Amino acid sequence: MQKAIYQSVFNNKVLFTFILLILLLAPLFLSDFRLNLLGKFLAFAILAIGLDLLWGYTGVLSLGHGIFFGLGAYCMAMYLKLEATGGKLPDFMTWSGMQELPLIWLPFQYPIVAIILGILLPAAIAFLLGYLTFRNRINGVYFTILSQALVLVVVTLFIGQQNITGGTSGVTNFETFFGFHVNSSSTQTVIYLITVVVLASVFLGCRKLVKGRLGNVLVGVRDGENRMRFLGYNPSNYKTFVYTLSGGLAGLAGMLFVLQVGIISPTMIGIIPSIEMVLWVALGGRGTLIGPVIGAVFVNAAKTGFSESYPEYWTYFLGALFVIVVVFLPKGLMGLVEMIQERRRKVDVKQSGIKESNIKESSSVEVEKNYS
Amino acid sequence: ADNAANATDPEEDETETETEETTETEETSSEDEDTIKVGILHSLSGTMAISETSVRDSELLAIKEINENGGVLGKQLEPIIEDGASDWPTFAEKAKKLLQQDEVATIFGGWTSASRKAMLPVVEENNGLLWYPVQYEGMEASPNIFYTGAAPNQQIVPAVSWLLENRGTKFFLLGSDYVFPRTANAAIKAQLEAEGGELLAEEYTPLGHTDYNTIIAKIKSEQPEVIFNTLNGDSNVAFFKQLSDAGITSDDITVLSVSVAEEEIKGIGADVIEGHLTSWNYYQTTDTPENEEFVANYKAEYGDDAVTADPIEAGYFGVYLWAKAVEAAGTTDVDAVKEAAKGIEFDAPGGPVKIDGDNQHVYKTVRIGEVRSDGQIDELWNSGEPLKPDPYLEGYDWASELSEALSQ
Amino acid sequence: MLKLQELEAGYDESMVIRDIDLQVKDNQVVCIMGRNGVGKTTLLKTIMGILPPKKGKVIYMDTDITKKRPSHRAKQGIGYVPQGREIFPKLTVYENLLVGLEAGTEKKIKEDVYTYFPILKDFKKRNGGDLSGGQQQQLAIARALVANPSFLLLDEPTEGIQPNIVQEIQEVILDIKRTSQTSMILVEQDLEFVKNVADYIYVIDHGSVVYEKAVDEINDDEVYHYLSV
Amino acid sequence: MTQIILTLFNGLSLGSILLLIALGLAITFGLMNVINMAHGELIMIGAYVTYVMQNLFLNYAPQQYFDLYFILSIPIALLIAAGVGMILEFSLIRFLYRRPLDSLLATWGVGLMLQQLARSIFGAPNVGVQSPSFLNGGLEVGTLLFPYSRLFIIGLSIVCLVSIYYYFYRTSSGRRVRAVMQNRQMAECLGVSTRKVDLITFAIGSGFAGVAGCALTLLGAIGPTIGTNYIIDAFMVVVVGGVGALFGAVAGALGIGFFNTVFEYVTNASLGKVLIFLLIIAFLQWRPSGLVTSRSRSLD
Amino acid sequence: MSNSQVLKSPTSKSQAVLKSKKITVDFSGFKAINELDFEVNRNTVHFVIGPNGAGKTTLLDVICGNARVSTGKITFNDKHDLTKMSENEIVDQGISRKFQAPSVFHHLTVYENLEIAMKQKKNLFSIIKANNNQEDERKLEDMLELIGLTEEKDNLAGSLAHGQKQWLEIAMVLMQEPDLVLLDEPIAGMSKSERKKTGELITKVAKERAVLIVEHDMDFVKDYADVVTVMHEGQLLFEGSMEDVQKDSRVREVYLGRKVD
Ligand SMILES: Nc1ncnc2c1ncn2[C@@H]1O[C@H](COP(=O)(O)OP(=O)(O)OP(=O)(O)O)[C@@H](O)[C@H]1O
Ligand SMILES: Nc1ncnc2c1ncn2[C@@H]1O[C@H](COP(=O)(O)OP(=O)(O)OP(=O)(O)O)[C@@H](O)[C@H]1O
Ligand SMILES: NC(N)=O
Ligand SMILES: [Mg+2]
Ligand SMILES: [Mg+2]
Repeated sequence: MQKAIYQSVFNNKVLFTFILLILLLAPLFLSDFRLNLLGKFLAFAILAIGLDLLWGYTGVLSLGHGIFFGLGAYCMAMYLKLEATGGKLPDFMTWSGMQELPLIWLPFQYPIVAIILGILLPAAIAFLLGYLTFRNRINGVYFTILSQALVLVVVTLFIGQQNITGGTSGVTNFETFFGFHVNSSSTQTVIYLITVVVLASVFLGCRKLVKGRLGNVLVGVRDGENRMRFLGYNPSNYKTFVYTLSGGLAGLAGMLFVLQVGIISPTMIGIIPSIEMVLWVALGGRGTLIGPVIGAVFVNAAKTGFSESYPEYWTYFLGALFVIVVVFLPKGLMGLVEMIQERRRKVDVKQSGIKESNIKESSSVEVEKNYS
Repeated sequence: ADNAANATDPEEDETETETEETTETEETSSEDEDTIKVGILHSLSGTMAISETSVRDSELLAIKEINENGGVLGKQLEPIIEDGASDWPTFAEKAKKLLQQDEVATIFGGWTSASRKAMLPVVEENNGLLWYPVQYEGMEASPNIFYTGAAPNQQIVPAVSWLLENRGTKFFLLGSDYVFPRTANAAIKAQLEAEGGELLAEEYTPLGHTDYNTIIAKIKSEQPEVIFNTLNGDSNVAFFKQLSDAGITSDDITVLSVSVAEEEIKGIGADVIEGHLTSWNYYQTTDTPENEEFVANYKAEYGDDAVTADPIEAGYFGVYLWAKAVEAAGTTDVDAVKEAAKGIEFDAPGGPVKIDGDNQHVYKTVRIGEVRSDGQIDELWNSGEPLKPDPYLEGYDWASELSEALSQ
Repeated sequence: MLKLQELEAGYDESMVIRDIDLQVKDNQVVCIMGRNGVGKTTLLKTIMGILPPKKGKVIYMDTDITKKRPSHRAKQGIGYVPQGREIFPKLTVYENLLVGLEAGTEKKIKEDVYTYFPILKDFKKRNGGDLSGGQQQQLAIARALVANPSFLLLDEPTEGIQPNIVQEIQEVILDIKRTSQTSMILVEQDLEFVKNVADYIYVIDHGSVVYEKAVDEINDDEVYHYLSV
Repeated sequence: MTQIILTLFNGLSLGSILLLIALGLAITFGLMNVINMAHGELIMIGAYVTYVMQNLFLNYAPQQYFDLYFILSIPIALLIAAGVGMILEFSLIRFLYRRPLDSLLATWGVGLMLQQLARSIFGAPNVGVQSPSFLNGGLEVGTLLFPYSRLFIIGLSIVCLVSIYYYFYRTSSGRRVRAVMQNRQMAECLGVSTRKVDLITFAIGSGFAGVAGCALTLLGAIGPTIGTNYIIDAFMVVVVGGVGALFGAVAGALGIGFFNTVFEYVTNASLGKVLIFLLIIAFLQWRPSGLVTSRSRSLD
Repeated sequence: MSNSQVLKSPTSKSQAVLKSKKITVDFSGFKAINELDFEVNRNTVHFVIGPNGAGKTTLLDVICGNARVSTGKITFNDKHDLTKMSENEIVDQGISRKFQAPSVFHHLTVYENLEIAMKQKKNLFSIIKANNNQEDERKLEDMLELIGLTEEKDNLAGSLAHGQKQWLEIAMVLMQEPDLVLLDEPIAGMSKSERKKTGELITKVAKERAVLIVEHDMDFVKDYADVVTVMHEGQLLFEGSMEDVQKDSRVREVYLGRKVD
């Protein structure tokens, strides 16, 4: 309908291709360091897409995505570490008095296994937790807080089992990836490009998913879980599925993160980063898929920028950003775009003389009713 | 009309962020002839800020003093401050930024071993320099790091021996759950066995743990003579307050801490830790002319309430050691500076220090002290001379198994 | 008692009430009729102050209350029985009634409400949310009555109530009008009911008044004409 | 035997601390449905107030009155935290009543800023507060020693609990609060000034965070991040107890406190935390919406 | 309960699609439904009336799984015991309910609302693959036509007027092609003409299935009821045709009052 006018501008393949092209060409005009940062942000963006599926579309807010991210990251880190030590015991194990490689490290000698587990493991944990909670209709705030407690527990475990996990320090000091020197500029460029491609595929895949009937069912679950039951759906299955999927995506993001940052530690999977992840989605605009991508890049760029320019004051900026976005941009940056479009559209509508009563839009309706 | 997904792609915004990225890149440092950039990388936010901000302060003080005295190689030092935010990957990122983007001559930074381990591959990769100012667990000697805090043989090992001799043989090991306490305790256990001590129990609590009731109950039932305390940060406050509440004083059990210095005592409250012991290389009360001046300058800069402490001192003299090495090398080139740094000496506030060319640690004097009611620490014993750093504890038979395993 | 002047109101961009002029005299029951969705509830919300009007004035007892908050209006004696009951689900029936007292000067709950709706006395201690639909509706009416309002807004008060109690409610309305000199605006679908209690009726369509007359002069067919498309 | 009594006491003691922290949350979160992540920073404010009071007494009051500082700190911490709560409510929370998950994010941002503010004002390092002398030592019963500070906190949490209960369930002002929380618009239409109620309720919840902060100075570190150490546990207490149920919070606090102590005693502090979480998950399998649930018919 | 003979009209020979046996619903001591025996037959419009709080809504609740019985059994099509099933399983059996407050999905279009309601495999994997065939599209278009929302099909349901939402919701119930439709006060707040339209729709729908309606509007009941059950205090007070109901003195006393005749 009315949207058609703007679809040609905002929602077309040309633009998507254009952005993709810029990202693919970025290595030509960014310094190694900045490219590396951008790559990290794009890895975050993958996680943000998964989180948006869960929160924006399904109405489930997880404050525990750090651990899925972390699981993926640790899987990759374990492989990298074993590559670096040539299969020998990593240093932190020796300090902790280990004699030989613990069993759970063994599969990670093989990169393919590590990559597969990096997605499957977080997905499996998400599935388990999702199954146990959603099945019992533990919803809204309860789930959110549980997911947060889960972070606390997993982090405590990771720190406590330092003979296996490297404890607080995490795992770092890598050498090679598939035989290539992991920190060299060319390897990093390739990893960056892989990240871009993965992000694009994840985006397109998720988009296809939500454009189909599944997307509508998820919105239904979000806005009226009970109502969906009486339409014959079992909402807990859908929630568990999306939770699992987004857990897997978070793991994928974690792997790409480690490859580019060269370290994973519990600080990266704890409560604070988990909350920040949600902010990416909120700031970009939830329920839009593209918004969270923008949000992840924007928030992290802002964080980096602020903290480089104002190391003493950047937390003020970050805090203020949270507040401002939530209060003034409840629909995030995408909401802003929508508003601008709407305004332009209204002008057009007036010009083309469509009856105004036809364009009462969703904005007037209470969205949040079932969010909690 | 697929309003279901609201999928209007404003990829416009992404391009905006994109441009921001690029412009930032363009600001890349151009070699400035008049100054030498040095990086300062500590946690200014998050849980570690309680400790690290003071180290940053002392490093800035040293830089200021050096600049006032004409700088290094005739150039002024320009500190570039970054926040590690108590997050190790951030330490890695910021270290990379300082080295690649700002092209600093060296970095002074870190506190926790985790932050050091995060920066290590970055400084090695980029052939940078890092001056790390905190006592730690040893078992490391990176060619790109200078360790100005104590190695275990300059703090922990002598403390254990001293305790065995003076306070009793029954030990209770209490630490925060991370690499420093765990590794330190592994060494202590070996040492106790070798020197006739008795290990009653070994307990770890998560960083930030606040309730020590249960631990204290365990202490009461174990009845140790000595508690060797490797707790870090906030936990020390909770532990000492609750220990005192439980009616246990230094007369009953001696607690010796290796991560509690004057600054931490301010937060703990001297009344509850009075009489307990610490092991360090420096106290604010250390009686040297250099220290008198240092304390005075530090207070002049940061207020009369400010106290100095071992890591603060180590951060401070680290800057001087680097400056001397640069002067000696005549350049800030990393390899040249490293070469020149071998054997360099400096009269630090805590006594003379000297860089050990073998492992880039520092010769330091060990001092065991007792906390006074005003929160200052009285020295009970010192090693008499600066001890050679021995990060792998190679000089101790009982540690052979440990160090063998570590040298692979 | 109450005067609406050129009132316009709506939600965000959609205008629901357009240019309504309306008047309620002292001790008069005015009834508003109209098909679904024409804006009856919206009009009452605007009078109560829940919805800020975009234009026009609400004048109550000769003062302009257009900008006043709902709580202020309640304290001025306007009582409201909303469509959809709006019971406090986790307060007991008794507590629900006590909250009703907030607007008035009474300190205690009058016995008459229990006489009107005996079920409320039986279920005094039960949570409001556990009542059946009709019981909640009765509670909502009682809650508005305890404060002795001088002006009552009733939005489909008989919806979901069993027939014999609907008759009761007719009596109650007439009773209140008689004994407490209360004026009322009543939204109602049932013309019979309206004819029994109202003095004057307005029919609304597309947010505007399309028909108004004193009840004793109305012609059923005319009304039905406006009520069906 | 003594070991059992000691463990029980320690459990009770930990439980009372959790309760004291969770009480404020039970109001702002349980009752008002605002997920206030800055609650921890309100606790921090209470703690710093105590610190400032101590310093004022040290510098300006005669030595013999020094201990009074702590007694005075409690009401003052309550008032100041309540004041900050009011500012917070007025400037931010009131826009977010319908969006609990958004309130979480925004208040998290506020928390970040308050932490940094504390760093700017008091410096990043921890500050020390000396316990009043009458709370030093403990009550000796046979071989057992019950520290006065712990007993004091148990007492304080009971006092707070009772006053909160009385206020919300026995006064008309409390009833107004509950009405507003259940249906803001309707309460307004019945003559309740909801803005005032919101403001006051949030202030009360915040005030009790201040009291908790004051009490925490007896036990642990006072620094910018003091709140973050406790906040998750406090939320768990409210969740286990059942959102919106005061007595649930009591049961939740004591339960978590007790089991935590036992688990920690038989294993260690890290594993204890893990076990507690598993227990909570298991518990919620059995009671999905907390200990005390007030079922209400849900017509979609 | 002895009246149960009266209701069986000769056309629908004891084809009970739904049978409840001695069901009791207990709300912490209060029995909202008390040992109720109750049947609904195929192809009937079956009304349940009774005083406020009689347990009518609760009855619908237990049938569709929104509330649980403490004792008793409800069988559907003589096979399954509904009291053991989850809500969505009950829907799968062929029972759909319209709730009192219209609850359509505001953020989906009218068309999408119908689409997710449509009879189809509602498990995760079928939904991921779901695609409309021509048959489906025809059904959707027909339904839009029937409720008169063809024009609005691409508008968000949130922008519909109250009445239109009600209609949409009824349509969603019908899209599930259930054997038994449950309606709770479907015409509440509707004007006379709209009531008529709804009544006609219900009659049409009942040709292929049973419809169970709770309602207080006696005129409406009179016009469209095949069978009327009167409940009182959780039990069956009377069952029969509307005429019989109106004649019954107990019903008049507890429910209808003096006027209705
Ligand atoms: N919160 C809202 N946001 C947007 N539009 C609304 C809202 N509430 C009602 N509307 C719209 O306003 C119009 C008038 O609604 P209103 O509830 O006033 O009608 P009504 O005359 O009371 O109808 P009914 O007889 O069904 O109660 C309808 O088109 C409805 O869709
Ligand atoms: N959760 C509950 N707790 C306690 N009592 C309840 C609960 N739910 C319902 N009741 C009681 O059960 C009885 C039956 O309620 P129900 O809603 O079935 O009545 P109804 O016949 O639909 O009445 P109405 O015509 O008013 O809608 C009522 O007295 C109600 O108060
Ligand atoms: N090196 C330390 N104390 O972590
Ligand atoms: Mg209405
Ligand atoms: Mg009902």
